[in-house]
Amino acid sequence: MIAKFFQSRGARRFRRNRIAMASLALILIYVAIALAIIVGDLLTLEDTMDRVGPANLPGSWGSQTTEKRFEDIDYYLRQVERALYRRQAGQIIPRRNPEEALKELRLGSLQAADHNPVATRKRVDEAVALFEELEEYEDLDAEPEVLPKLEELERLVAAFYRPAGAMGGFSRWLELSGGTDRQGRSIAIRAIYSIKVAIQVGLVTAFISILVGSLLGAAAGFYGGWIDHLVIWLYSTFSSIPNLVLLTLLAYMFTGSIFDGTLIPIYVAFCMTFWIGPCRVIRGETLKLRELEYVQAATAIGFGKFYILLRHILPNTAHLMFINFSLLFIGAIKSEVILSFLGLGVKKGPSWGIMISQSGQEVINGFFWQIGTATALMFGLVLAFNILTDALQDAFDPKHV
Amino acid sequence: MWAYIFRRLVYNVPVYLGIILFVMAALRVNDPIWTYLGKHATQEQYDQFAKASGLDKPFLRQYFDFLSDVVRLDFTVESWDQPGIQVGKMIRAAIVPSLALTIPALGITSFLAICVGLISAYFRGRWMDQLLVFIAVLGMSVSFLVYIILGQYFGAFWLKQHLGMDLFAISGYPSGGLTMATWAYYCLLPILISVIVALGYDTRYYRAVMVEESNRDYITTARAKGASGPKILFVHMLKNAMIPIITRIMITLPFLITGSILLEMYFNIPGMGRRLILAINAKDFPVIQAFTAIFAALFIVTNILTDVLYAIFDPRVRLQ
Amino acid sequence: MAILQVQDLVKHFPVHGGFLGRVISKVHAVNGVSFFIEAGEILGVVGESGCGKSTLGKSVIRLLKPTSGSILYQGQELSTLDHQAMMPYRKKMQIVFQDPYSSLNPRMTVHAAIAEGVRFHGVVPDTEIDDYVQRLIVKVGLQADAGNKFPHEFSGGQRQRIGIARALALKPDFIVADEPVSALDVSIQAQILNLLMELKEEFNLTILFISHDLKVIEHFCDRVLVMYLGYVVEELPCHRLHEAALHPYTRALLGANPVNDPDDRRPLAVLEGSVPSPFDLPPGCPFASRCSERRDECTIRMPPLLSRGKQHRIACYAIDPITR
Amino acid sequence: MLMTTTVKRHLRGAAVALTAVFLLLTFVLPRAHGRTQIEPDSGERPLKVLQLPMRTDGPKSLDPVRGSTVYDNRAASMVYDTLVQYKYLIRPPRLEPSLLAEMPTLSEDGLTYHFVLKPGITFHDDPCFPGGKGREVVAWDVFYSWKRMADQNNQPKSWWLFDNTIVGFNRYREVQNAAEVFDYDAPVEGFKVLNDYEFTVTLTRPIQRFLWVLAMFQTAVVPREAAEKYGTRFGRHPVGTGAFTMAEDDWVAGQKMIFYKNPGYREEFYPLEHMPEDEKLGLHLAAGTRVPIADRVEFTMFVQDQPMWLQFRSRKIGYTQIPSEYFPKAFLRRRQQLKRSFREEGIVAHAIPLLDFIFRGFNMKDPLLGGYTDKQRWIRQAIHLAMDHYEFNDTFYNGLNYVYDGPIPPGLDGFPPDGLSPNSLQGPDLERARKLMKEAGHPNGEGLPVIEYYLGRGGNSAEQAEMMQRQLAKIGIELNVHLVDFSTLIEAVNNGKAPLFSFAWGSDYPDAENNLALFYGPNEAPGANHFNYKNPEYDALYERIQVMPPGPARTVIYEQMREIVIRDAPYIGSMARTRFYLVNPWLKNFKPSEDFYNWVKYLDVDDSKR
Amino acid sequence: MQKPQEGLILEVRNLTTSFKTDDGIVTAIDDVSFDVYAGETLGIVGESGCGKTVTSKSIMRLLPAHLSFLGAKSQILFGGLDLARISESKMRKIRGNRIAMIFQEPMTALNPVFTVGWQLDEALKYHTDLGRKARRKRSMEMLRLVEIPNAEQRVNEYPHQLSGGMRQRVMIAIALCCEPDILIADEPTTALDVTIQAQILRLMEGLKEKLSTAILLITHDLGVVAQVCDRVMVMYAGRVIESASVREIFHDPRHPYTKALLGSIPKSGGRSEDRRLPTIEGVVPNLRNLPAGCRFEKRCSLSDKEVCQREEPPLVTIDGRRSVRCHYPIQPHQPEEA
Repeated sequence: MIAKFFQSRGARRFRRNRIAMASLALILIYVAIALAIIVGDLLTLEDTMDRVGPANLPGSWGSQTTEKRFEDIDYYLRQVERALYRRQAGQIIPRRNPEEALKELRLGSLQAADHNPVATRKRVDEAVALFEELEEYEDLDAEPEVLPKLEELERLVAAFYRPAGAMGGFSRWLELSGGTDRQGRSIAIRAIYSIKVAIQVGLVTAFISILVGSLLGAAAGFYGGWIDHLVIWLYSTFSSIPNLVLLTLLAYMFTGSIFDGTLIPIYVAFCMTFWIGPCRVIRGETLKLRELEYVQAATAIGFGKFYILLRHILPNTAHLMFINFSLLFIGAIKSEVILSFLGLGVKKGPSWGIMISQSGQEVINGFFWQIGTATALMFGLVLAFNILTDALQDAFDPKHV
Repeated sequence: MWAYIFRRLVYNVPVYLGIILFVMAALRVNDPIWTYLGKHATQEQYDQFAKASGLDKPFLRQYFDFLSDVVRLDFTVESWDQPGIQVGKMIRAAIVPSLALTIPALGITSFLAICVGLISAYFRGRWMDQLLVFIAVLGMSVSFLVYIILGQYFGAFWLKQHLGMDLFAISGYPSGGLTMATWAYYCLLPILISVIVALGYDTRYYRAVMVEESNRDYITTARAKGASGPKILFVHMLKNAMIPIITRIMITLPFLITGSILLEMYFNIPGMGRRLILAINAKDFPVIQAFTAIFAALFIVTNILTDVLYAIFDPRVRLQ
Repeated sequence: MAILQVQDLVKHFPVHGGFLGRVISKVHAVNGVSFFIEAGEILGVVGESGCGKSTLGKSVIRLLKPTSGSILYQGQELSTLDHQAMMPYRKKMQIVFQDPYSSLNPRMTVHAAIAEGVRFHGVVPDTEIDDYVQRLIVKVGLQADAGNKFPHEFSGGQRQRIGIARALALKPDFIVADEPVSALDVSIQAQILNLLMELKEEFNLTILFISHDLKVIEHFCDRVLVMYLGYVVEELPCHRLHEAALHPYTRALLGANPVNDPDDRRPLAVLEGSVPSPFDLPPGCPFASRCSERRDECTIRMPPLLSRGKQHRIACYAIDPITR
Repeated sequence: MLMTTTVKRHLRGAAVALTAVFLLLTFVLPRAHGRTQIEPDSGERPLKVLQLPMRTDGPKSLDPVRGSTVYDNRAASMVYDTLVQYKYLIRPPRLEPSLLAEMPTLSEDGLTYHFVLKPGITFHDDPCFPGGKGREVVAWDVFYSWKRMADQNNQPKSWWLFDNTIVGFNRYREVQNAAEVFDYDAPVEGFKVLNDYEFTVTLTRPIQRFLWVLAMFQTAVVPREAAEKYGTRFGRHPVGTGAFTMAEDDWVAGQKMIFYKNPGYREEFYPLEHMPEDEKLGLHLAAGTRVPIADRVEFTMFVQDQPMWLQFRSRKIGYTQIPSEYFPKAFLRRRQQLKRSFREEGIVAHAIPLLDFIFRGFNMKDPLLGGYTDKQRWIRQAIHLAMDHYEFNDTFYNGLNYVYDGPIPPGLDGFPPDGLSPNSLQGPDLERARKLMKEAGHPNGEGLPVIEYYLGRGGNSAEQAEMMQRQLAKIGIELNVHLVDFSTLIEAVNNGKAPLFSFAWGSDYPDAENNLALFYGPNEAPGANHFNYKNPEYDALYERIQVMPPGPARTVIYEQMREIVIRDAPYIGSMARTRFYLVNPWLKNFKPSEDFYNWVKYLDVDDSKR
Repeated sequence: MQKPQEGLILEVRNLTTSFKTDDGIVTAIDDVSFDVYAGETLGIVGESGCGKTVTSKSIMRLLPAHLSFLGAKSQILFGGLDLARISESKMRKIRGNRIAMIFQEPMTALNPVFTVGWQLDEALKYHTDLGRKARRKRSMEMLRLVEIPNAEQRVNEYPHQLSGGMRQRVMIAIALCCEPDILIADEPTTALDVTIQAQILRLMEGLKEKLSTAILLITHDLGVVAQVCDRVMVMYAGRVIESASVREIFHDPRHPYTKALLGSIPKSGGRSEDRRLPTIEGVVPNLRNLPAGCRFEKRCSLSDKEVCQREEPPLVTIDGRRSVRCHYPIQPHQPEEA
């Protein structure tokens, strides 16, 4: 059926639309990344939770104040210090086996450059001395002699670390390309990992909603009678409750249940509202199709109603399913953001919604990296789907340009 | 005609019952009483409260009790979260702020979107149309929340901080009566943001409507009569497009009340949406239920109103 | 022997409305039509749009459930059969539709569309289906490779051939052809009419041929029923159409039909008056409002369809009773 | 079918009617809202108007017995007075008489308090009084107000304050609640009215917290006339003796509350006593000024931090608690000092350490994590040691929190020096944690199932949970996080469904006993002992301190109890928050406190600095 | 045979119209030329897709401007103007005024939300200086002219309240209200029942006489052509293949297609026994993929493989007044009158 579908005139018209094909390619890239994360361990949940550096580091090509640079250096330095010393009863005392601690020291793909505690301690002392010297200045941004000293300190501290592995340099660049969030986690990694969540949420909710919506819609339109009344009642009821309110209510229903921490509550909440769209459209289309002569011809041959529904009605609503699928996909991704803002979204791991709603507070501090990166990645996917939807509508449903 | 309206009302009764049934059931999935009672609560207090609020009764009993309240228009139940306030009063107080925000937003959006949709349909297939469609798609691809966050930052804070223009309030709502000036100061920014957000969707919708109309034979007839482009657009097409336009606006109308939840939350505007979300968060039962009842009624009234408006705008539609 | 005998067939469509959507009126699509078809005969049904001819055709093969009346097919009463009991007759009675675009499922190949029913009814053993379908495809004049194509790859005339093949695939005895050529251009129309004629001869079919085009009916059919607003007003053999037709409506139809001869320019017969609404038919003859020979009784009672010689029946008070 | 003109006219009529109904529903009905604002007649002095924030969607009720949240108290403190109050400028907090003429005196046996009211204190003018004129407060009003806490009809949330405290009060509560009508005139053995101004209260045993309780707004004095006239609406129509009044319509729920100066407020003056450091901010200058100073106080509620911050920066509100997200914007983090640009604007910062006990609790009845054997204890201790509170502190609290050992918050008796106990379990000490895990039989977490971790939704709790997951993963412990709303959290804790949960306890009064009660066996869930901790030794000590007066002897027992709890580790802790306030230059006399709320009356405005 | 009357009013020369489609440019009509004289009825006949409607819409310039274009050599000369080249605003003054048009589907061609009167009035408003009352009067006159009973009532009704025949009358009234020189009727009766068709045809005939308007009648129904046209132009696959007076076309067709087409219509009256119709086998060539030679070659029974496949025949004028596009036109039954 699908192979045949691709030979249809609509599909050919679609294939000729270059921007749409580019969008499709972009979507496939996103899907590939999501698959690579789900199946191939491209990124793990731990990667998104790892600290890669100081908090609120701007992205690769961002600039920052001297004060912030100093704070960042402070962070890097403290990590090394911590591997060498520990607090006990108010005292700072050297660790018993600092080699282990140095081996364990990681900041994302960075690791300690030197596992020799003696040499490291010596250099740490040197750095701390310079650090304390700089700390004396009240306003680092204002004093001109600060900069060379700070650069010197940065060099000293940078020497403590080296990127791990063959791809280390690239990994480090990628980690920092979008900056870091409040917890010092890589924004880029989190935003990329969020692709998985978005694709999962989008695919599952769109798929289930289409399935349920189409079946109900087709059954209602085709059989009529009490089935039709029931389906109409169901969707009138659900659509009369404001979407967001319904989502909130449903999300609340699930909190504390065994599904906590999974995406299932989100799937259910979305599907509860999303099936209405396709259901209405498919019902309308079915009402139209069932009067068509080929359906009557099938009746004349003697086929049962269910067979006709399955073989003659549903396949001919495929284009609407495609279009609705694409619409719902967008809807799911965008609703996830809102739900996350209300604290009801994804519970485990990052998502664009979580990133955007968290960034609301950073924006006011002039830190746009988190909102920017998350929005950019989300924008790419949603735009691609929007264009795809348009193209699908153009190709298959020329009436509704 | 009146028989028709009455019949529609009767038809909508099951829907109405369904909405209330669903919301009431959803609210009871998790036990709401502990929230209300707070950190020093005891089982004894719990039982006492359950009894006082009627939550210990069988669900169906609660359902019919509530329905009877609704039928008697009795919204004198007090809020749990704000003891001492009757839910009816609470809802009434939230209506004006909601409408001050949403009616202008709907008006401006619809007006702009219809104009842009007309222009786009008129230039269908040419660069102008493609540009407008592309902008609409771009605009639709960014999350509402991003608009709000950046809109508030740049529209209010940045303007004031860097250009010294105190045009818009950062958040809040005038405590006294609403005047033109206070309205503009407090509500205009959220309105603008919601217009920008909604414009993409509405433009595309109205464009599709207009394109569909522009393909109709009567347009060719009008051109064959010698009608000019604008005449066709604003006279022939627009009047025919009134049905989908009315549908769109009327469908939006009941949702106006709750539609701007995010804006109201972010801008601290005490409208219905914010009230409702706060109530949901606080599991403020009486308020959520009353909201649902009123909203559903409004929904049904607008549905019927839509049909009546159809009959006015489209001579082909007869109510029977 | 008559293969099909229809008695007093009535089909009303309810119209819902009023308080709580009860039935407020009915569309009187077919009002007590009786006729018969001999095996191997082509019976034409002619009439203007909305006269109920399509409803009649669909009711006869039970695509629609008749409101009342009897349909005797090879001695079997069909009007009361349920879905299962109807099954053997589905195979024997098929239909060809008017619209070559909506009559084929756009998602099914030609082969699949034809084979579907063959497999369902077990017309031939499963292993022979492919061959059987292929033979049919060639038989209706399509190219041999047509089976793997989709409907949109064909022109209107070709699609109509597919529709005919689908109907014939079940080896039916009886076919309702519901305006099979109305949507086609004249040159294609001739092709299809010829094809139908050939197939009729070859498969010994009986055809109920519905059309609004009197010329096509006259050319193609043996006998014709003239319908007006759900009633048969006249029935007569086609070869005597011009000289024997007596009913004012039949005459008007004949007169309004433009003749393909510029030398034969005559003022086209024009009917005055308006067509009554099928929602509330007035009592009496439905044509009375436009009839030039209307009499008082016409508006009171529908005239009965009375025989007027061999194979000729007519329902009109104005026709001289002596000649009946 | 023809549509006749009449039909059309009908249609139009119907549409108009329906539209009218719709508009009526939406526009006309809400007209009741909004009242004309009172402006003083005196045109001479400009009105002193204070705009202050409230970081919540607002209080729920101003009825003292119903309120339980900080915000309820804060708003109630505007309109009500308690018998005693905290001294405004003195730290650590000390009590002074408010409605009383002098501090109450205690009898020899330590059981009977003798109170004397200031004469001439009147309630706000209100229609509930004859002639609308507020009447004088008498001793009887105090008992009436307290009895309201026993009346279940009021849905009081604070009965625990008086539970088992006053002779005969518990019995009175039982009898009256069981009776048809709750009789406020029925006597309570421990309450004695001597005359209009003098009364005594007899306690069941010497209870140290009693005077602290009298400074809490749950015990504020309310007039019977108002409480009875307004019923449940009383919570929105407060009538008290406080420095400010509020009309019902001036409270837009979730939005705004406007208070007006109480013109009939008793003679009270800005305090003469102050701390030395107050002079730097000029807080001593207003000494002796008649309070309240402001004519009108407007509270704006903020649910989001961003708008509050922006409002503060636009100088629209007088002060703000600085949300942690904005801390780096205003503070040089490394020096914990306000940035120069802010200082130049005239903004002043205050740091207030809170009596906070932020912890993660174990359910001691849990078969895995609970229990009192060594192995069970080691697992808990290992978890404790693996947690890096400093990273939490750095990330979420800008390093401003106080990480300490034990359940007693800093600043109270029993707090260990430097916050470090000899048995400290402060992490991160992965070495020790791993060793303990090994000894407990779960090297590297082997054999331990996933731990279900419950915490309240909101704020950055999701992020905090992620950090905790990451930290515990280092010793091989896996958490399954349940972010739930408060009701579900309480329910899960009370049913013992949550083996590990996050909680915070803010002290109700500045005494460690309040916190130590959390581990008292008889208080087990659904009581305040959410841990279901039960240790006979501990319980015995607790019962002892309840009747002990403050002093070194009691402090020693506090320390003993602290160490018992640290050893048994029914919780992972602890942190106390420090709250930073930024004050705009136009707000004068502001010295924030988190322990008491009735300081608004001391505030002044300098409009020239707006 | 009727002689073409004096007074050439429309001259179409080399009209070529192409469309931009997804599959590239498709030329729908190719090099179409014809004349229209005052007071005559010119029929354009052909099967669906042959370019009849495109021809009429090209003359009216009603095709979407951004999707279609006329060939460089195309000329539509009307009243001293070349309609192919004048501005849109000038064209607007001609449309509905001097050239008017009626369409196949009277239901959809009328604007459903305006009254009949309004729609009549609109045309008058654009093209006349009449005042409101005068326009109203004129509207009523027009409705009466097209024999609409109860014009006073009908004028306030909406299209859906009228029957199909009535709607087409209204369309005609709108088209004729400015007394155009040419009325283009694009399949005006196809959607109507025969009895109604007869009414409309008779009406048009009568009006032509009364108003001496030239009619360009586009139809696929040869019966209609035979009954009302003076001259006929036969089109096939975007080309004019034959053009002659109506009698010549019916009695003496020269192009094999014309002849075959006439033959394939079931004859009224005398019916042959075997009931087989002469047919044209095959299908119309796709406009996207036209053969190099004669477009009818594949279906032609007389075609010469060589010449006909190789080159397309030119439109040749015979006898000075009729023309045919065929390499091997059918020889006349009777010798021409010298």
